[in-house]
Amino acid sequence: MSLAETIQHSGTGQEADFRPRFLSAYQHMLLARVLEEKLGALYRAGGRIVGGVYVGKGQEAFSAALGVQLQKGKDIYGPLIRDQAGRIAYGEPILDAVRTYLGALTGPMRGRDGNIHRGRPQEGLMAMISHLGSMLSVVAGALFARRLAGRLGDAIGATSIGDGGTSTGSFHEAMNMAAVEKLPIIVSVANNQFAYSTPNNRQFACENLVDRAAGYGVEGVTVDATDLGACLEVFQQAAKRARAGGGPQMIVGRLLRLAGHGEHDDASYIPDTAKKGLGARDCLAVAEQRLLDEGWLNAAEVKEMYAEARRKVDQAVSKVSKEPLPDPFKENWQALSSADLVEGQHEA
Amino acid sequence: MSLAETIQHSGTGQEADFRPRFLSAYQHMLLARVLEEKLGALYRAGGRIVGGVYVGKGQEAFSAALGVQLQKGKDIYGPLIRDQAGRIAYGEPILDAVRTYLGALTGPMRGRDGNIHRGRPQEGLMAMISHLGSMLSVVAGALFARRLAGRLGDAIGATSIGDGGTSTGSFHEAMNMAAVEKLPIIVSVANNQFAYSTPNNRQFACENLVDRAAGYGVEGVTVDATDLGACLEVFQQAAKRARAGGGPQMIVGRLLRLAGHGEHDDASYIPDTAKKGLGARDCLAVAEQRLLDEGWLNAAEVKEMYAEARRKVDQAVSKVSKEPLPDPFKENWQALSSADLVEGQHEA
Amino acid sequence: MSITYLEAIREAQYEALRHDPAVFLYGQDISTFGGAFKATKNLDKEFPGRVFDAPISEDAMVGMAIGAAVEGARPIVEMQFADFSSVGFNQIVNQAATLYWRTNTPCPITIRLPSGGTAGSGPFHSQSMEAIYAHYPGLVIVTPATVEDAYWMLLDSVAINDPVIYCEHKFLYYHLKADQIGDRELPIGKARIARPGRHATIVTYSAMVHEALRAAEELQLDGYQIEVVDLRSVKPMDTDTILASVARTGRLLALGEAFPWGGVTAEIVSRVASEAFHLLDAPPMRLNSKDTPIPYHPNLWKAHRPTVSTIAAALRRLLRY
Amino acid sequence: MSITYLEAIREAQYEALRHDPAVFLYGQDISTFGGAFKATKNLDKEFPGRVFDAPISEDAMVGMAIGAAVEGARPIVEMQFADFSSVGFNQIVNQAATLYWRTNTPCPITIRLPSGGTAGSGPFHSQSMEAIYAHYPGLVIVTPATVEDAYWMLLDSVAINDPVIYCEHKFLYYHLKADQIGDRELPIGKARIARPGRHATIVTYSAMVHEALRAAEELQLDGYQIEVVDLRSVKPMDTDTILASVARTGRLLALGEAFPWGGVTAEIVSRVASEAFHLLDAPPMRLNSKDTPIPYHPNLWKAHRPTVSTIAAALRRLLRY
Ligand SMILES: Cc1ncc(C[n+]2csc(CCOP(=O)(O)OP(=O)(O)O)c2C)c(N)n1
Ligand SMILES: Cc1ncc(C[n+]2csc(CCOP(=O)(O)OP(=O)(O)O)c2C)c(N)n1
Ligand SMILES: [Mg+2]
Ligand SMILES: [Mg+2]
Repeated sequence: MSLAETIQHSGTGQEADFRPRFLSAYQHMLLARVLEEKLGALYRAGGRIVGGVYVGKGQEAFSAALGVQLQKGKDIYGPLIRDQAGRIAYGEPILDAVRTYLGALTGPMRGRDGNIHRGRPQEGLMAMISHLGSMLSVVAGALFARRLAGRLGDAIGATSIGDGGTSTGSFHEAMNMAAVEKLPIIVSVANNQFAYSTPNNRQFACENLVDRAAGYGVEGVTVDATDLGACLEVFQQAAKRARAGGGPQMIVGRLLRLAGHGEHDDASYIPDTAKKGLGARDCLAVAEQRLLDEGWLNAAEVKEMYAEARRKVDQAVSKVSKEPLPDPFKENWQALSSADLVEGQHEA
Repeated sequence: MSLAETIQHSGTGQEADFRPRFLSAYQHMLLARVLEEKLGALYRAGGRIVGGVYVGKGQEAFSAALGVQLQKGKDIYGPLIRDQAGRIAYGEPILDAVRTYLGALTGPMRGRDGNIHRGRPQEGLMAMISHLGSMLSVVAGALFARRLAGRLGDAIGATSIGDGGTSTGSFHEAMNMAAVEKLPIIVSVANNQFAYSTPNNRQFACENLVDRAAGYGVEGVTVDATDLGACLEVFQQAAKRARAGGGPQMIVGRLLRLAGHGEHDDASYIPDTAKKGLGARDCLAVAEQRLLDEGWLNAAEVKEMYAEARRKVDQAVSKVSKEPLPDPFKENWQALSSADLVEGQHEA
Repeated sequence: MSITYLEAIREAQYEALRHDPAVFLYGQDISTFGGAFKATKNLDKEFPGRVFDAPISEDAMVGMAIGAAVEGARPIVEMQFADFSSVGFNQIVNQAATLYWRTNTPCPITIRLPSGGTAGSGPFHSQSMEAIYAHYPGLVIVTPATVEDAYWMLLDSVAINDPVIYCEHKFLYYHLKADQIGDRELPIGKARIARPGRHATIVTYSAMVHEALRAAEELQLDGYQIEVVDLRSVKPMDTDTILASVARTGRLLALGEAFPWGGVTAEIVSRVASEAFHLLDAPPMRLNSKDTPIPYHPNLWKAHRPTVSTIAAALRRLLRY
Repeated sequence: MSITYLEAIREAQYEALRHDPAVFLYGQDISTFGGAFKATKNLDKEFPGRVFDAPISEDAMVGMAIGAAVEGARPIVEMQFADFSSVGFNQIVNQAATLYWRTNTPCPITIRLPSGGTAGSGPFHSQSMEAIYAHYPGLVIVTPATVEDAYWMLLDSVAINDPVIYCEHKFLYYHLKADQIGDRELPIGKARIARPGRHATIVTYSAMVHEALRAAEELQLDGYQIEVVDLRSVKPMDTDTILASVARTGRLLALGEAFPWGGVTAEIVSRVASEAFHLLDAPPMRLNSKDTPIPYHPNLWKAHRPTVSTIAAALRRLLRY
């Protein structure tokens, strides 16, 4: 098996479909950014959003580049904290995000769970639990079952983890298991230099997290996650290898978290050195610049895209604002799907 | 940091102290082998030993070579399933083994725990719990505390794991933590090709478990674990590096388990190919041959060593056989050291 | 011809695999080797490609079973010992148990826990974890005490569209036998009157059912008729059957092998005290193991868990009242 | 000047670090950042080299603390949320809890669990795990309900030579205040009469103590005097104080925020029913959360846990009896 190689240069654009993929990924990134800015504003305004807001600012390129490789209804996706762009690229309607953040009864989580803890497992979109590292084995199991049933075809799975999440035993066990079973899965590792406030040097001691790929016996690639072109190329190749039976693909992205851990966090602990580093480039601005340089879009068109995204987001928010919230008296308080096995409560 | 290198050739014997180290290690191996054969016999005879017997046959060289690097009263050791030889080399009296296997009240575990689940933590010898992978963080924590208290000096810690144990999340978390803290610890990974009945190809997908060292950012070395000379050299160098502040040292030994998982297991699942492979050499026979070839011992001396070992073992067993067993009515049924916080039982 | 408790578990897995292509088995050493206790013996040959050896990764084992269930599979996961499910704990209580309630996605997985004490097994190969799992919403916890229940309740567990923790008692594996497996008698959720009586009720489950029956025999010599209720599943717990029995006898001893703080016996006693206070002619009693880890040496182990004699003594106290 | 429950936890850690060089802190984001809730704010500056950021490795965090304790250290481990201790579970219940009994080696570690529900926190940032840990031999489980207890019981926990699970309730962090920390009043293991009464006893702990007190206020308007017992530690549980209270009132409501199956309320009710049956003038009652994961949206969350009104309603049923 080939050892970890590094691709730093941007997508060449050789492939015929590079431009349209770049454009659509850019649109997903942009919509994610606008949506999360709105959610942040609602959070700061107070009242409407209870609990936290966790945004993927700076991570949109890495996330979207994976998302565009996945085909909803065919591939399985287990997004994590900072994957709003990937979710949109995969095909999750932004209404799912808004409804879950606002706790609307109409959303996939029906107010039972919130914010990033959402999904539609039966449609291939896993709903993360909070415990980091624990989604990888679930995505792997879904692929395993399909292969067993003979209906995997060339479908793949994908999931994300952060630099901090790689320290969990759960992630290790699942990565090793996926490798043993040679499952077609892309594992994107976003090294945004911090786990909440904890810097890399308190999280791991290897030079590059991609050094772990060889230890699992899987392909490993590093990419500049602020460069959409590079991300598109890396994930496209990884998807190709996975669909062709190449087994798990570990993609490590280098970037910086451009927001607080959550909107409650001013991230004052991030040193200027990190903010001035290469990873600190805003992937959205970088992608925008390239669009203009390549002449794929002009300033007016970009401006219109923002306006369009804002319209979509505002529509979604105002629509959801009118939707019903959960009502404890109408709620079906049953944790089991087998109604006959549900216990009454023994209070008297 | 240097990547994983491989040392296959046998110890050169250049070092002045090589011969005495080889000799003492050999004696530890031999005593371990004789002791475990006796324990196996007692088990098969029935009655005396309740529960299982787990032997290190084939692993004595790898285990003893680590043990002789450790200084009791100074270094910390967390042995595992197949470390009888290492325990003896470290300085655990064989009485501790016999008393624990027979459940004698006089042993370190006082009949409360048995067989390989023994130790004297306050003297630097950790008592393994069964859950694989969970001792590494404990040994690491002991070193961490000593360093914090400014009394670590050039002491080191050491612990063992098997090929199967490397799949546990617990092992991964502890390995990563030890690397982040750059603790002076030797982690010996005995790849004896099987985890109970499970072969390597169902356990991991990398070519060599030492490939994981780079992913943790630690030194990694592979050694032919059937070759005592090579093991002595590798562990001596690892101990030197660890004492000198080189951080965790991962040593992967290649061998074959020459016994059942436990004495209850005929290991019929081990294929002939494995039994004919290089790893299947009996490290004790190989060491013996070398002793004779080098003229360090003659056949008569070897014979006498066996006789001596048998005397020691028989003495220990007959001594322990006369010792008291635990008595439930005299037992102090308290799980807390704080007697004032122990609850009565609420049965009426 | 007779069949043991352990063989019944194997047979049930055979039937589950035969009847439903969605079923597969995942666990350490369960394929060629047939499992540490041989509960899956030959199943890999009888059902090629449906019985898989897992790495020593309990967290990933459970996680993968959950993902498989989302895709319509009905995996049976074997933990080599119940005690080791402690490292698969998070996936069980936070991923499997919450999946349906959070996402409306059924999670039909069965996790087999070889449970309970046997002589010489020590602190980490003897545990009974039913109370730990029963505390969490979203799980069904079954504790078969008979060969028939071992068989039928495992088949029922696989058929249930929710995560089931199947606690099989190692102490019963080999020496508990039945002539053959009769028809299914009760569904999961219903308790069984293992022995009818008039003077006192023992409510218990799993291996302790048999100790309770022996103690009942012993008290019969003194002219007492002790009713023994076998819970069969501790969650859901069949409160109605418990209350009906206490209504007959007026006296309750809740018996379990697990640790004394909390657990099944506390749930039994508090339900009866809350819901059938006036049916009690004497204070309800509990009998559990001692509040220490489970000892290795048989001398200690025998005294750590309830025995026929300690149960009989408790019954006498209860009857003397 | 006043001090919050959260500040008291910080102050206690300050004192522990100041008084005993063997104490150190280990947890995620607790150093420079001062912790997700700021419970260790500035302690890294006040005690350089004694407050460490941990990787996201709860199992290794606990294991390292155990090893450190073997070497004479007295570590305090902060779990970022109690819910995440599920992945450190094995080291807590099988390594820390068994160390003394197996090897005669004390294990003085304190594990801080930010526990309990707050609006909008959802299924994985709201859990109360005291019953899970209390089931295992070898652990002490404390559940402070007041600012003073938050302070003194944390200092006491660090001083105890056994593993202590310190359950601090996030709901009390900011808005529970005291003018200052008075003297230590009770040792761990003793319950406190939070409010004296004559007509019924509520036995509870942690944040529910305050809901119980409000419900007691409400019933005072109807002329009922409700006694509220704050357990302070759920293991050991101060049965004597509970029984003495029930002896005064003859009526018991066991109240807890955790899941309904098993848990602290079952242990309370079954101890009282077993040991003080004839002191009860009415069937003992329990009130817990609902048997589902803890919901995210406040509308659901408020109805999932016991509230002043559901507690008051339960008391009225109890008194009407
Ligand atoms: C097992 C576990 N421990 C602790 C936490 C609390 N927590 C939530 S996010 C986070 C930091 C994650 O950092 P990283 O994995 O790098 O992802 P990022 O936030 O940088 O995207 C922590 C510690 C958790 N969710 N799960
Ligand atoms: C977490 C955990 N799961 C399962 C077991 C049961 N078990 C005991 S030893 C063993 C095999 C260990 O294989 P390996 O690590 O290769 O060590 P070896 O026996 O070959 O020396 C297993 C599965 C365990 N002890 N711990
Ligand atoms: Mg990060
Ligand atoms: Mg092995």
